[in-house]
Amino acid sequence: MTSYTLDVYMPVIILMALAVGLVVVAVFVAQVLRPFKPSALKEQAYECGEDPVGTAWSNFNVRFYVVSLVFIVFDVEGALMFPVAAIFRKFVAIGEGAVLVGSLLVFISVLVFGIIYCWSKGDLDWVRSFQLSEDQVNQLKGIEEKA
Amino acid sequence: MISLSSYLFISFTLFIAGIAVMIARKNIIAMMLGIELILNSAALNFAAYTRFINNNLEGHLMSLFIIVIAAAEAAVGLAIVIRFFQIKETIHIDDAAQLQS
Amino acid sequence: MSPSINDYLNQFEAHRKAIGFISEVLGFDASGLVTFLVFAVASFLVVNVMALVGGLGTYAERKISADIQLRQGPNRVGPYGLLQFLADGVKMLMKEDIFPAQADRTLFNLAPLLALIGVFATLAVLPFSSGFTLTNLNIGVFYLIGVSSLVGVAVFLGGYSANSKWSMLGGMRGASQIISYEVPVTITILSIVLISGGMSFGSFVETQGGFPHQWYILHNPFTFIAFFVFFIGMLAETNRAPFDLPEAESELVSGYHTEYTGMRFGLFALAEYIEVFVLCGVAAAAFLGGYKVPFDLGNGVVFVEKLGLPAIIGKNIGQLLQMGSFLTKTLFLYYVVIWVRWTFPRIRVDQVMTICWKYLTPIALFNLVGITLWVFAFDGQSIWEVLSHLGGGAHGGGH
Amino acid sequence: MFENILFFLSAALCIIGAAGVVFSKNLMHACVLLLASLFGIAGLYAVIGADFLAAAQLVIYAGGVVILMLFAVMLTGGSSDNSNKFGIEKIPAMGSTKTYVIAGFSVLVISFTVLKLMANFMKSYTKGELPAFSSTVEKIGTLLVTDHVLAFEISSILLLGALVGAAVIARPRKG
Repeated sequence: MTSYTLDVYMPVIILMALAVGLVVVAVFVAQVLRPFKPSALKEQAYECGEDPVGTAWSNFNVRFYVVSLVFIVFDVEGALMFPVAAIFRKFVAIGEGAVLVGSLLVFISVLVFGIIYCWSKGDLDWVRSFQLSEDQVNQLKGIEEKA
Repeated sequence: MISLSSYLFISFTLFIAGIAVMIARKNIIAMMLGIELILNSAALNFAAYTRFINNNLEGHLMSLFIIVIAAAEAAVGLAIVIRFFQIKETIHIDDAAQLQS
Repeated sequence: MSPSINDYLNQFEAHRKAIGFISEVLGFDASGLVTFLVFAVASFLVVNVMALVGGLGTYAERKISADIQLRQGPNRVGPYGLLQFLADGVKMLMKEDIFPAQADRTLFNLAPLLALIGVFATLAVLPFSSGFTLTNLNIGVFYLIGVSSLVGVAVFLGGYSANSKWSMLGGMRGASQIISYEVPVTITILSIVLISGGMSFGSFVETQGGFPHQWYILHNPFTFIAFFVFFIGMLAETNRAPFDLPEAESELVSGYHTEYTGMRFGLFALAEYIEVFVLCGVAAAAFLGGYKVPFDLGNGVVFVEKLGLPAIIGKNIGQLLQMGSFLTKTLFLYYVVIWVRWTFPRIRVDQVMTICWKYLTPIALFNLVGITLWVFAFDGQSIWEVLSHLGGGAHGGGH
Repeated sequence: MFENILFFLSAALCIIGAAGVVFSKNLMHACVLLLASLFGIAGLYAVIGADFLAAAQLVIYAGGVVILMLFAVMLTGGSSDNSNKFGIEKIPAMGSTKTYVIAGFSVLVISFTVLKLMANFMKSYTKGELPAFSSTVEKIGTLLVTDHVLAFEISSILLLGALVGAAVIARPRKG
């Protein structure tokens, strides 16, 4: 286990500062160079030439949330498995690998249960297929026949 | 400058901020932001104590599990908020006054 | 491998002497200042090279697409149209900056900044060579995953803040696509961590060798699959075709940056191109041997012993060779990314989710289990070592 | 020197972000400010040598929880409305500056009194020379599979429960 100083984080801070600097400089230079003639028509949201209707900040389908839910569970489990994975080789080398294989496999299998559950319940389908009841099918058939 | 007390001060500030958010806001999601702040202040405390007192990393593990639990809490809590919104069409806390919809 | 570029320089006598001289002139211990300067100059260099790579990326993209579609491509500005990206940059600077009237101005300004911070911060751990790595963090690859997830937030905020329906749809799609594909990518990287026994890029590369059979892509059958899982996930995470649904021009106008004009749009594009390069670099370092050069030419011992060069020159020639090796692999992957974009048709949004959750993630999990068992059973040896042991064992048994 | 700079930047980001969450009216802005605060905390972890925790904070919060929050805000209409169904703006005594000032003072006074009282009972520790920073990844990994293996496995079951529960609750209903 090697020791280090906090200097190893210096490039991270410098690079973030460079990113901020680049944005500030680019926007500032652009402000000097570019024309500025705002008009109400320009500032409209683009809706293929039509006048925009309403706001875009409205409700969205809940499937976005379910996807991000599955994601966060996998994310957290990945974060927990990383340190265990990093020491795996060392434990194998001293002959204690079976313990780690066991705990990792249990961990992964619980994860697999989760994804199998979501799969079987259809949470992973982007387009959900709904099973229509018989009445609804008959109703639809009736509409078709009328037409 | 980097000492236990400065860490405890930051943790205290975060905790107070979280409490203030939870008291002052009436929006359920905003209250959950406050809960995240509170959990983070606790995790920061654990990490700071373990560094400045015995450095045996048990506190890091506690912080890690706090982060994990916070993620699980956020997932379930926000699912409840979304379900509540689907039923009541509002996420105001005062509208959550009934046990059953 | 040295922990950072500063430690690499510190092993040279000349560098230490320079620090001593500067300390004498300034009258205080200048080692901290020199460390800062080294890091600042190196970071600045890397950022500039990356901006150039991003610019040339747009040029290469057009030229290669033209090649594939039997067209000429840009050929007016500069020799072979090489300066086209500069012309584009100037054009973007001169364009009028339009704020949509109903937009959330704070977030509208913040979104490109977040994307750029997320992408630039990942450059800190990219291993260009064993010496020229800005910093070889212990948690390298985990840090990279964490920081690059800022791009997802930026895409979402960029879509949200414009308050336009096209942007909003693109932003939601983009964010959910980026986070979905993070799952197979993370699991694949986890399996590489299992083999290499460390989370830093240094340990990734140092445990591989210069020849293809020592690379992790050919380490065992599971890693061979894992590389393709990683590559597909990488395409989707950077919103490249065939996964460019967030910015699908035939469906969503231009996706999350529909309302962005001028320099802000340029910054988003720059972030995207650099991110492609960074992820290609990660793929090269994790699977294709990174900066390793065959015959151990990279450490420069050969040049010192055989050619009689001074140690400092021999070592730096080795570094240059390593950098060349890394850049060749990365740029080859970059070429493949562009090639894929102009070859495959775009897939539908439900297919994107199906591919991620029903194919890539189960395959990645299967790979993870397979690699765990492989490392456990064969003590981390590659398939070639195992085969040679088997052959040797059979031979020995015969006698 | 650099430690102090990193510490101050992180602490400032953290506290400003937290204050922003308190005072921001817009829910979207509050989420982004929370992200800033969590980034600051990651920096603070890095300052005390908890490198793995810092990265885990970035991965789980910046990548996961904040995106989840942003999605949830979007799914519930995007904006924060202050009035509830009954038309009451807010509980009258809850929002005034006076309340906060009094509450803040009382919290400070009480906490200082309590700390002062408890300081006698608490064992004082002698702060010696702190050990140098070393990679925490391997130690954490070893602890996770030796002393704390039960917590490690149970956390996976906790997450499975969270996934199943939240998916059941949030799943779109037919009709």
